[in-house]
Amino acid sequence: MPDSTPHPSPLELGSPDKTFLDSNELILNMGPQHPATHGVLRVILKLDGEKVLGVECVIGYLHRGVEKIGENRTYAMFNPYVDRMDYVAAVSNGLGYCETVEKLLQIEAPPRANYIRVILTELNRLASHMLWLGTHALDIGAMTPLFYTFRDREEILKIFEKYCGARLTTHAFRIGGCLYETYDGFEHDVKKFIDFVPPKIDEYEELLTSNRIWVERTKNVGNISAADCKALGVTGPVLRASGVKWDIRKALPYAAYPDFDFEIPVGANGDTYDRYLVRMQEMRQSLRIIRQAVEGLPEGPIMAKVPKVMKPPAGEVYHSIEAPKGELGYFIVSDGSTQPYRVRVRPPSFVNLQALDLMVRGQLVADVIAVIGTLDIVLGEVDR
Amino acid sequence: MTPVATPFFFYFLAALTLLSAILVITRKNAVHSALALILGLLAQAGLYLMLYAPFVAGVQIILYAGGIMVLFLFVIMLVNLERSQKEEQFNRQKVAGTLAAIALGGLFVAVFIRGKALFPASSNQIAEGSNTQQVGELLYGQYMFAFEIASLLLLVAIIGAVVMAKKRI
Amino acid sequence: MLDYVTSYLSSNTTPGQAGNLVWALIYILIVFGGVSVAVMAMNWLERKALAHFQIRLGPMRVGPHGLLQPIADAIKLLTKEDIIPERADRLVFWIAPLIILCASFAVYVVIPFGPTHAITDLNIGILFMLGVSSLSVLGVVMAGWASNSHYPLIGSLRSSAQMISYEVAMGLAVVSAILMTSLNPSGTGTLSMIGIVEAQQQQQIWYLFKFFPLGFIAFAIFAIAMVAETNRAPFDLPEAESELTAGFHTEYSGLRWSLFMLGEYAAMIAVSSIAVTLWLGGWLRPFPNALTGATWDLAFSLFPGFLFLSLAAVAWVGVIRMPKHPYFRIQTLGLAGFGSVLGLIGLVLFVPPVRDRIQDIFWFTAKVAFFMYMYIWYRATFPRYRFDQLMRVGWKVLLPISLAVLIGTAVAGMVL
Amino acid sequence: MSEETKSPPPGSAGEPKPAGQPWLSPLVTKLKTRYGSGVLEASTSLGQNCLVLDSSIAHEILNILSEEEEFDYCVDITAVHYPKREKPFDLVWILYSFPRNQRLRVKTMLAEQESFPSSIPIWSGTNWLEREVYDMFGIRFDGHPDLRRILLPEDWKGHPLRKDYGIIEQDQEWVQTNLGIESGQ
Repeated sequence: MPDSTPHPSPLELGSPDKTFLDSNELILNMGPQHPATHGVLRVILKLDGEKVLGVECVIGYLHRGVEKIGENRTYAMFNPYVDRMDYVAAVSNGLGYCETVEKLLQIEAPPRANYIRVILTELNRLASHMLWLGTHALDIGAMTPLFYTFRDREEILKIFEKYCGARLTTHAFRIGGCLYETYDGFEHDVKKFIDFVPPKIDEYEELLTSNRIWVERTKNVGNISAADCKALGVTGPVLRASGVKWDIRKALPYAAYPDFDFEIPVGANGDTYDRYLVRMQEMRQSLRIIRQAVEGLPEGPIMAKVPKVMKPPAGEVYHSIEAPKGELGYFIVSDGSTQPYRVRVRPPSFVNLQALDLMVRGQLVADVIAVIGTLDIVLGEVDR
Repeated sequence: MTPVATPFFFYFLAALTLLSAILVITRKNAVHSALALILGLLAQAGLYLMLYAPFVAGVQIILYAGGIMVLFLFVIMLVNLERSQKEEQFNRQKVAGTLAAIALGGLFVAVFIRGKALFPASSNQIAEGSNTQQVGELLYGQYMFAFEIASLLLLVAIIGAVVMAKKRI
Repeated sequence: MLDYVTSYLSSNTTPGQAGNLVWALIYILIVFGGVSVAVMAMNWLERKALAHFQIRLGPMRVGPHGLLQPIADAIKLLTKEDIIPERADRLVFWIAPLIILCASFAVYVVIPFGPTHAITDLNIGILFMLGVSSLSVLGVVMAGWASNSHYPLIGSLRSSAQMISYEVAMGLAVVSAILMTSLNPSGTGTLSMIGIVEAQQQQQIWYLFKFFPLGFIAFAIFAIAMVAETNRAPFDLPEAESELTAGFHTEYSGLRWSLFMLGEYAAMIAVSSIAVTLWLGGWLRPFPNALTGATWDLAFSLFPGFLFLSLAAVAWVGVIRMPKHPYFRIQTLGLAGFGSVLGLIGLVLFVPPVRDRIQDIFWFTAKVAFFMYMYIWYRATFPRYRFDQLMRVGWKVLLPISLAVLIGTAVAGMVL
Repeated sequence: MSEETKSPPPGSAGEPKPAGQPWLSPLVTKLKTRYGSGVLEASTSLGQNCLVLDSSIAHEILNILSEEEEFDYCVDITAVHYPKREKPFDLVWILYSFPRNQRLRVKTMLAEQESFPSSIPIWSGTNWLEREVYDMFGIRFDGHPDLRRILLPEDWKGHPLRKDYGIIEQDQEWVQTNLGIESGQ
């Protein structure tokens, strides 16, 4: 990529023996306990006054060895573990894992299961984006949207709870389809929800979209070009805000997505404001998908024929889905036994977080907060 | 308004001024020195008030205690304190300095004793309540030219400071 | 001695001007006590109002509708362990909150709650206020430095830069209001706080509307600058909790932290008082020109009493709506007691001597309360400015406009 | 549960042989004509294309894939450990091409202690991915500017995703010195 910025070299973090009046440099440690790092992210900032000369992320505080666990559990046993990675979008994690194993087993989930999967995944995307919006706005100082988004996210979690009994780490899907049939009134609940949400999204936008301070805080902050995005492997709304119309749901469709009509919102400048707009549009598109899915929900079985003991033939497969944060991929190597020989998770947050350094160089401390927020990372997924 | 306990307040403020002035030069920690200086300036503002010059007192607080000293503190706080603590407090000229100070003090005392006739105590009582107006009239009337010249000088100084401090303009 | 005390009542000036020490002391106690209570009330009100902006309930547990929450908070803060960081400069760490507290409370010496309801009336009143309130920058800088930690240091650098910058625009806006006082029949202006309000009375116009829109612009500049001056949202960068945890008072806890809070809220009330005095006619009742005559005067003087009665009615409605369950008995009794006290105050306010003496204070407080509500509203609505944007607004927007307004006011004063 | 309890993997080299068909495409032909036997295998299984390359030319081919074949997005880098094999590590790149909308898996085999040139000059986003591979498997990347552990503490001993690292194994010493507790394992 000749037109992309070369990745900046790592910081030389010596202890500053001079005061910053002499050297103009100040090392500021942000986290792992800090209100705006969205978990246990530690960011070491090298500052010139308030200007950022470079950042270094220290991660791994939440490392649980998910991949190692995967090698030591059967395929079905590992399924609940993936929910614990991106815990605000647990349904997406589960979908990705189940589809990957299904691919390995060469089975396909029945259409009804696929529709239910799409409904729940898109609801989860909404929940994830709402959480992102609330915390991002709070980071920039707007307190109120947080409570509005939590109010509306609650409705989604209620649907999850009614469907599978859990609100956050749902474990909603099983390899081969869904374990649970929809409860009575599921369609009614979902329809009610998709009628209820659009005015609420308008409400968030009213508070933020044309708010002068919001615009000033987000426009031209944390810019990243499309070329840089591709070179760094940044995906999801961040990539789309840079103007690349790429969404795995369209590019390499999975589940029941080919059946639905929706658009991929893209931005132009790749700044924080565009990412905000893209995610807001994505929320509306998700509602569109949910409406189509719930109206066209087919009858039929919800579980494919899956062997009692899952022994996929030896081989390997990579499959990825469009998680709310970007491309969530699973690479599974099977040796023909009941346990995967190797499970690799390609976490979107981990790869996206890498772009932080590039995005904040030359900007101010306050922008670091805005950019961490706009990258929408979940440390459970970064560290796994 | 009848003044209350005037001698007490005068001696109190005067002592405070002197004490803080001494603290300014004896503290090793530069920040403490600056704080002592602020205390001294505030005490001085109190003295101005006692002289029925509230405007001068107010300006003293706003400009010196509030404005200039904050900038002072700013600079001092960013200087490496550990190094300055290790440095010697007084250099070799301290004997000469003390002598000069004593001489100056002697001069003041001599003037005070000998020249009592020159400075009659509280001879001109300024009408209370119009002090600010009088200051204004003097500044913008009689001393207009000098006042404007001084402002011009300050303006030049500000521009000069900006030019010198900024790396690129 | 008794004569000394009673002689003041007929003097019709502030105790400071009358030189009456006893009454001055009483006034000081009343004002400082009142401000402290107002700060506590503001604390409760802010949490409550902010909660309702954000579809929450806010404090509900301590007392009916959390009315006793500030007291519980105060007890918690007073009994909390007092931590001084190991490598902090203990002396400076100690003094910093005191300076902020003193600076924001000293301002109240000259605030006129009524023509005679001020501790004293200084010849340089407004200058004194600006001067003393600017001293709180010192406290901020000292707190940040003494903590010997990066976040407080950056926070204090930010906030002192911010306070100094906005003082300039604020001062110029104030000057343009003072310029208007010189249009009095007497021909000379005044810096005295009481004098400024009286000038508005004589000119029969609040300076907000004088030379419209000049007065209004100056007021708007002041209203923006005062939010920045008190480090409140959307200019709360020094305390930007998402970046600098708590800014200059990150390392403070317990009592000393509560002194910072007390100072901050007292300063908010103080600057609002300046705005009210300079532009909103201080203690003057609304519509002094449109609704004149003895009947209207009487009607407006009854207003405070009615307000308190209606507040009492709200409290009593709450009592009636309380669930009839033994668990809620204490809550219900508390609310009923509160309502009764409010009602009693309302009734007392109808007594003619009280009514005449209190209505100035009432209108002044009501106007200040409006500003305090605006503070809460800003906090609920606006995101936070970034530091460079904040400086840009201060120096490149507010300062030129306020200069232009100042010149405009001078020209208008000469021509009109 | 360590690898002893696992059923022995089929295949003589200890590698599960994927049941894939040969993958025929202009790209493979081009690479095969240019590098001959360096392209060990080009297969497609479960609808996914895979290239197995010799480690000596793999870096060069990655370069070609990026520059000439428009694989402009390196999705992931990971490794698989086959302890019984002669060259025990599979280094896997998952590539994607935006213009072609095509995914490609590139594999190469590395011996113990063998290092591999870093792909950062090709895709700058591989920085952390390579660090993670180093952290988990101990595979070194030449020319990586900052090859440190990323998820585990810097002075941790062992590479946990190797098959000889048991699921409950821990760096007891590290836990004791840094956390001050006996590890509960």
